[in-house]
Order: sequence, then structure tokens, then C-alpha cells
Amino acid sequence: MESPGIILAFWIFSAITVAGCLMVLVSRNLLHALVFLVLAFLGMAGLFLTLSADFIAVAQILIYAGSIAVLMVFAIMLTPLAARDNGNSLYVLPALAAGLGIAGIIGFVAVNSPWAQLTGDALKQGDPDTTVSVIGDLLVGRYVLPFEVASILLFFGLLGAIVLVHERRGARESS
Amino acid sequence: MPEGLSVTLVHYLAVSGLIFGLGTGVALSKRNAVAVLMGVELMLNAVNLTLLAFSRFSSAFAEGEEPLAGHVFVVFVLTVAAAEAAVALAMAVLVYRQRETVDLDRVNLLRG
Amino acid sequence: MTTANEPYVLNIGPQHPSTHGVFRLRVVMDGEVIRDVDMIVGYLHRSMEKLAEERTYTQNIPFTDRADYLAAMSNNLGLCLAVERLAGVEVPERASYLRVIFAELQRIASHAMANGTMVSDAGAWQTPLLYMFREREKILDLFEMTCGARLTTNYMRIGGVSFDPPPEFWPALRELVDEMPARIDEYYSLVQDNEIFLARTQNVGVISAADAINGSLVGPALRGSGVPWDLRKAEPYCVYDRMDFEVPVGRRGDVFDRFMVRMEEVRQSTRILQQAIAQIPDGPHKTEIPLALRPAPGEVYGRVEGPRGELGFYLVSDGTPAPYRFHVRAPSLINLSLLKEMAVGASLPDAVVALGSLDIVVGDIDR
Amino acid sequence: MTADVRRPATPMEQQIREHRSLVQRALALGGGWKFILGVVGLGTLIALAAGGFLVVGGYLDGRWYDIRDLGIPTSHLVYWMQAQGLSPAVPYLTTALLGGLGILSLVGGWLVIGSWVERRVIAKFQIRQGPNRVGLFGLLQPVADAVKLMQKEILIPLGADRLLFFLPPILIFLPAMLGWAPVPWAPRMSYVDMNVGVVYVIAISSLGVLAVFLAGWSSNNHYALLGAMRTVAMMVSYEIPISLSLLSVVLLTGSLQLSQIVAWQQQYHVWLIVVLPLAAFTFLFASTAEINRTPNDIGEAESEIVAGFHTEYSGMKAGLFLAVELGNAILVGAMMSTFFLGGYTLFGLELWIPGYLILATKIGAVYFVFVWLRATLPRFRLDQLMGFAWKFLIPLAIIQLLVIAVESMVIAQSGLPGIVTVGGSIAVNLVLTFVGVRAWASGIGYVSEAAASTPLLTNTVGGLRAAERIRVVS
Repeated sequence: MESPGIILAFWIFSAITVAGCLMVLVSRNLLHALVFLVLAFLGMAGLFLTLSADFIAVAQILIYAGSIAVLMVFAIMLTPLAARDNGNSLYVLPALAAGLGIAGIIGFVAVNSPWAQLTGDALKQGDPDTTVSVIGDLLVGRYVLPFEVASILLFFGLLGAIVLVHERRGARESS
Repeated sequence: MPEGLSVTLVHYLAVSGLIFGLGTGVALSKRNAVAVLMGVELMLNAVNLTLLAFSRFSSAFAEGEEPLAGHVFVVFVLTVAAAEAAVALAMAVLVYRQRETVDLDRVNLLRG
Repeated sequence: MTTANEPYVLNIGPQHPSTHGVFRLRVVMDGEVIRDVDMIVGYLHRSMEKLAEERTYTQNIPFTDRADYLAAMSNNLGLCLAVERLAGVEVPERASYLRVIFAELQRIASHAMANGTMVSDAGAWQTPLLYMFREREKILDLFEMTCGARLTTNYMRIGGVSFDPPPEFWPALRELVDEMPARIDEYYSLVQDNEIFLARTQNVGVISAADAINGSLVGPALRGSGVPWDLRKAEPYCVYDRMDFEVPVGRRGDVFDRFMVRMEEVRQSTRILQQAIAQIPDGPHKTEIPLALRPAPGEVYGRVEGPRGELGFYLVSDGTPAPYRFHVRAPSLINLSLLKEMAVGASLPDAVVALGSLDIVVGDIDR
Repeated sequence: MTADVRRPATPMEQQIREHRSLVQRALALGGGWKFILGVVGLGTLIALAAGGFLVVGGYLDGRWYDIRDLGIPTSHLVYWMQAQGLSPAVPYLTTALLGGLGILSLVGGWLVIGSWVERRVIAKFQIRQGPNRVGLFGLLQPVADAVKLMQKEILIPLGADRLLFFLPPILIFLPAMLGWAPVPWAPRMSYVDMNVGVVYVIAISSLGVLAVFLAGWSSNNHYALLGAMRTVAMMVSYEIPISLSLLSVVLLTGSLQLSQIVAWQQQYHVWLIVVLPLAAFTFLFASTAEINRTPNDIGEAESEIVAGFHTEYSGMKAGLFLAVELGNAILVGAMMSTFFLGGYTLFGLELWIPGYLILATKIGAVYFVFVWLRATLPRFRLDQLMGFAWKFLIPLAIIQLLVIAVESMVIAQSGLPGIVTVGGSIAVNLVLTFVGVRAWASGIGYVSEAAASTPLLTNTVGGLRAAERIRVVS
């Protein structure tokens, strides 16, 4: 990870992501927050790319920026009378304190732990050409059971969303 | 490039920690249910970054044993995030139908 | 417990591609479904009926051009027939035939416009419209040849028509009439097997026969609902009693039926034109009437079958050269009143197509 | 009254009568001119043939002169830079800039003439002339339009969300430009031949939804919001058939890489539109929904909601939305060509003709299909469109996916020659397409609308009773 391109990309994408997260926290409008959230997601996809995770990066764009953000758009649109502001709750100070504390703890642990990590040429050597086929083999090989469970989870997620939001036909006319 | 500038695991972990903290802040401090969900998604994203960074920098990556197990975990996290987002947003819409608000401070059915 | 949505008011018009003029709809929507429709007319009001009371009967003919600007000939004819009945003016036979020819040409032109814009409303990007304009163009050329104007013709006169057509008119007319059946088949082929068009128009905007009569619909909108009512058959004026033609009626009363009824009427008009060309006698084209016609005091309601349906003129004379009261029963205004029945509960695209199928002309509505 | 007597022709008729096509004008020239033109034409042909012989035969050592491979100059440049001992970032950035410039100039050039092409072709469909005044054949008409749009005032509606109103015209360009990255223009000639090309294409195309929504929401206009919600609902629904149809392509070819998909088609000498007709149709139809073109242009249906999500945009901002529509159309053309029409290959001709020319021709053909559809078809209704996606395209695509999974295993592992396995797949898929579509359609209770009712003809007139009598008789 010494090539200047990677270093530059890492700092740029980190800046984008962190700035996006910050704007989500401070922006006053929910839709603005959503736009900055998408920005953070895209920056995160860039960070994934610097980690040679091409498939995950593209999946991140597809799932987070493309689907979950649109899902949030629908949720915002389906709650028309609710406030569109991104206001803070009563517990804003404790929440921020908790957030800073967690960040601090993770940062402390990250900096102070002696990680057994690759550096230099060994790292370059391990750079895979593509991750797709390996991930595919793992998913239907070693991790096939979690894979199936995940599909069941998705199915029930789908089912649950439908059941929750489904409006019975008679309900609307009766009230 | 001087040695001190190279990007290491610690950099990624620090960024990930920062994002996780911000996500926690968003999730805990916002009133709107959708905004809370945004915070949760950011936290999940931070975890994904950690997993990928460990996967990339671990010695197993180079030696070929357990290659990309971190990636597989990220795939599962993405799956769970998608399912969770769908259900949570459906619940937000449902709460809105019942109470005409998605302000979590005012959703207090159990308080009586 | 349901979602109490804010009323979503969509303001269609006065400037909108599918209101065919300056006409406004206030639509209350629930998602894509229409909950309520307000029709707001009057943007094109020119106070014709009041102005007419200050002018002689002949001077009033140009007003009728501008009322229904897509069917100027039929409007001229309606006023002239009413005045002739009021004043007891005889019309030469050749003039009657000419009136029938021009009224039927106008009907073809107007139906081409109506059907073309309706398909455009359904989203076909103007292709059928421009095909149909090809025939309309030829008809307008014929008008221009005869009376110098294409749209606001001011052609009919009390007691006849203003000019006898020039000699080159007849071959051009015959050419048009000869090629018309093939053209109609072509238009059928444009839409008849088009699955999307059928899906958009069939069973959309249905008006039952009873509703149509109760709403006093007229013209193709009434016949599309299955009621065989055509003034050319019911109360033949001019020389329609000598013509052999049939009245098309729809089966279901939906948008598609109204569309097809117009198509079929074009075919029947072509038949009438053929017979009129064959039968037309020589002779004068006009009876001379005094410049200021003073009908005896009285009232009259004269009506003709215009392209949009029954077009009535109610005239009251007090013996002066100007009418005491001049009222127009405009088919577009009456037909429009049933839009609410069709639109409420339907989706916005359906309402737009239904509005297109009523074939309104805003000049006719507001006068 | 003879048939020849007509009125004097109107100016328009005179123009039409006097109009001569280029061929007629050439034939009307004098003998000397014809001779000169013939010699020049023949000379050009001979020169072209000689040049082609030299180039293809390799007598000119195939460097700068070989038009078949635009990449050669670039690779020479890169070698030169590496030989100079520059940092690896320099050639990297240089090639990136060159490629980006290439894509930009391609899309930009298309935006300049695309609208002219569309308007002229539709004009021919509609028996009129189309723009023919500005420049030769009216070719400068789009430039004139752009100049006009730039001069217009940019209005920001009262109550609009200024930030979100500003963003969408820019955001909506992202997918239209980024989508070009993985398209292979020739062997080893694409901007990024990424390993996850197909997923990338799907992911990038899903980004456009947000821009559309923001445009509609921030305008503070009811038409715009209605159009945006329609478009978002439609795009979200049609992403699934697109993904499923591309997934069957991926299953069959066994690669997510666009160049590999083209290579598979080259290897078996068959276009995937033949092997996967249903997937190809699904992709084409769903793409028209994704890029808002007829018959699925309900998001900007002008007869209903004026201009949909970009109603409130004026001046060049509206122009950007219109431009993106053109850009998206050729992007989908490129995807359609790459996935289903053999990409840059043409049954061996790619050895003789530059691959990018073949691909450009195919893109033009797909674009023509889009224009053709626009000139021909009316528009669907939203519920019909959604029903078509969810009840028809998605289940059929899933069924096809299962069949393809089996077929791809047979093709990959049976060891039989390709003509047997792929031929068998073609037969199975054709049967599936025709039988399956019909069976599914009748299974979900679809009745063809083709039995259109024709009006009854009657000679009697009357009121309600007459109406009932007629109905009984028929």
C-alpha cells in the first residue's frame, strides 16, 4: 500500500466518507441528510476499492446507494405528514458522547494493538486479480449453510415488509 | 513516497472507528426513525470496512488459506442490512399509519 | 387507521398539452387515482352571444366560425338554417347539395383532428395525428379553393352559399373521395392491432347508454355509448333524406368505441360525398336576400349534426335586423359535463384519454 | 371539368414539387460533370482499396497507420513514458485521461447529432421533413437548440430546495458517463475491463433513480413530484428484470467480464439474442423503462404530466435532462450490443473492420429501434407497466434463469461439441420463449385485446329503446 495512487485515494475517500457522515449528523433536512448518506456510501465503496475488494465495492453501490437509499426515499415519501427535519432528540448530548467514546475506544485499540499485518512486498504479492470467483466458490462451498440461511432471511425480510405495510382493502373504506 | 505515508491497517481501523462513532451518534441522537436507520447503516458500513481491511492485511490473504473469508462475511452483512432496512422502513411506515408521526420520542405506546 | 394523505391537487391547465386549448381541470389525486375533478371554463370567453345581438344575421356568421374553429362549415350551416327557418327563406337545390358536401368535408377534417389528437393523448408521439392531417390538409385546400379561407371559412350565407366552387374543385374533390376508403383502412391498421392502444382505450371511460342520455350527450360521444341518434337521420335537413348512409353506434361506450365511431363516420361521410357529387344539379347557388334581413317577430331553434354532435341555435327576433336573443347550444360544453363521471376513480392517464375522446373544442365551450 | 384543371399550387406544394433528391440532382448534371464525378468516385474507391490492402496486409508495419487498433499509438506513448523513467503514475494518469477524453468526445459528439437523427428519422416516419434549415441537412439544428437553451433564464421556483434543485442535472449525468467504462470496443480496447463489469453496469444504472427523485421532489411542483414517483417506482421495478436477464447472460457465458461475454459469442459464432431471446427482449423493454423512452415514458408523459420530473427546469438545465436521455439511449444501445448482439464481433468480419466501427453500427441500429418505437407506439399506463414487470417479466425471467443454469452446466461440462450443446440450448430457449410466454400469459388470465370491437351500423334512429334493440340484434 505504498503506491501514491492508493495513498491519495485512501485519504480522498476517507475524507468524503467522514464528511458525508458528519453532514448526516448536522444537516437540518432529512432529504439533505439522505444525499450526504449516499455520498458517504459512495466514498465507502471507494475505500473498499482501495482494499482490492472490487465485487464488494460494486455491491456496496448497488445495495446501499442504489437500493437502501431508494427505500429510504420511499419511507420518507410514505410518511408525508411527519416532520421532514432531521432534528435531534432529547438525548443528543449523551448520544454524541457515546459516539465519541466508541470512536475513541476503537481508535485507541486500533493504534495500540500489535496487529500481525502484512506490509510491503508481501502485501503486493497477495493482491488478487479478481475476488468474484473466490467469493463465489466460498459462498457455495464452505459457507453454503450461512448462504442459504441468508437467503431465507432475505425472504422473510421481504415477507415481513409486505405483511407490515400491507393495507387490507376494506380497512381504508371503513374508516 | 516516504515510509511514514503508506497506508496501513491502522489507518483503515481508525477511519472505520470514526465512522462507527458518527453512526452511533446519528442513531442515538436523531428523532426521525429514518434518520436513526441511516445511523445504523453507517455503523454496519464501518464494520464492513473493518472486515475488509482485516481480510486484506491478514497474512492468510497472501498464503492462500482462508482467502477472502472477510469478503464473504461482508456479503452476509450486506444481506442482513438489506433485510433489516426493508423491515425497519416498513415498521416506520406502519408506525406512521398508527400515530401519524415517525418521531421516536413520541412513539411511546407502552408508557400508557 | 389509514394514511391521511394531504389532498394532492393537480392543476391541469389552462396551459397544458392535453386540454386542447385554454381550459383548466383541478384534479384532486390520491396517488395515481383521481378523487375529484373540477372543470373550470371561461378562459376563451369572447361574449359572442351578447355581441351577436348588435349585428345583423349575416354579420353574425363569422362569429360561428370562431365558436367551433375546427368545424366552421357546420357552424355556419347551423346558423343559416335557423335564420332561414325564422325568415322563411328558400334555398336553391344546388346550394343545399353544396352545403351537404362542405358539411361532410368539414366532418371528415374535424374527425381526423379529433382522432389524431386522441391517439396523441394516449402517448403515440403524433404519428397518427400527422397521418390524419394529410387528409385534413387536402380538405382545407378545397375550402381555400372555394372561399379563400382554410379554417374560419365564413362560407354559408342565408339563402345559400357565398360562392359556387371553381371548376378545378370537382376533380380534386373526386380524387379525395376516391382515395379516402384506402386511407381509412390505413388508419384502422395503425391502431386496430396495436395492443398498447387497445389496452389504453378499451373499457376506459365507459358511459352507459342511459347515462349518456341522462347527461344529454350528443354526437359521437352519444353514439359511442350505443344510442343511435343522428339528426341527419332523425330530422333530415338540406338533402340528407336523399342520401343513403348508416349511423355507426358503439357497443360498450368506452373510449375506443367513440374513436371507432368517428372512424366509421368518416367512411359514411365519404359515401355521402360520393352520392352528392353524383346528384348535384346545376342552378343558382344562392337566393338573393335583403342586406338587412328583418324576420318577423318570433323565435326558432335550429339544429344540425355537427362533428361534435347536435349544434343548436336559438334565435329570437323582434323584427329588427339584429337578433333579440342569440343562444348557441354548444355540443362540446354539454359533452364535457360527463368528464367527471369518467374521471373520478380512474387514473390520470385514463382521464386524459377520456377527455381526448370527448373531442372538446374550447372555442365551442366558451364562445 | 377535366382532371388536369387544378388551382395554382400553394407555395408549399411548389416546394414539394420542385424538391429533388441528391441522386436526382446528380443524374440531372451534364455529361462532363458526370464524367468528372465518376472518375473522382472511382479514384477514391481505388485509393481506399489500396490503402486497405496496405494496412491489412501489414506493408506499412502496422503502427500509426493501422486504423483497426486505435490503442497502438497509446501503447507506444506509454512505452515511451516508461522508457523515460517517469513515475508509474504518469502513464497511468495519461491513459486514463486519454480514455476519458475518448468517451467524453464520443458521448458529446452523439449529443450533438443524436437529437438531429431522432428528429429526422421520426419526421420520415411521420411524412414530414424534419429540421432541414440550419446548416447542411439541418445538421446544425441541435447546436442552434443548445445555443437557444443556454441563452434562456434559469428559473428556480419559489419554495424549491435550492441545494437539491441544483444537484440533479449534474447527478443524472454520472450513470450516463460512468456506464461506458466497461464497454469493450475491440479486443483489449475498453476503458476499464473490470472483472465485475455486469454488476458494475447494474449498480451504476441504479444511481440514476436518486437524481430523478431529487429533481422531482426539490422542484416543489406537483407534476414534478408525480413524475418523479412514477419514474422511481418504474425504475425500481424494472431493475429486477434487467438484473435477471443479465444474470442469465452471466450464467451462460460464465463471466462477469464484458469482454469475456463478447468472447463467448465470438467463440460459438452465435449472438446471445438467438440463445436468449426472452432475456434480450426483457433487457430491451426494461431498458426503455429505465431510460424513460416510449412506450414506457410515463415519467415524463407530456400529455399527462407535462414534462414529469424536470418540469420546473429551464434553460440548459432542462437541456441537460434531454441530453442525458439521448446519452442513456446510446449507452443502452452499447449494452444491448455487447450483451446480446455480439459486441464488436461480426462473424469474422472484425478481423477486417475495426471493432469499434462494428459496435458503433450496432449501437446505431439499437438506437434506431428506440426511435422506431417512439414513432409507433402509444404509452402504457403505470399500473399496466408495473403489472407487466411483476406478473410477467420477472417470473418468466426466473424460469428462464433455472433453464439456463442447467444449459450452462451442459455446455460447460458435457464435452460435446458446441454446435450440439449451444444448438440444443437455442432450441430449448426458443420453445420456452414462445410456448412459455403464451402459457404464462393465459395462466395469469391475460386476454388479448386484439378482438377489438367494431361499431354497429344502423339505419334507424331513436333513444334508449332503440339502443337496446340494436344491442339485442347484434
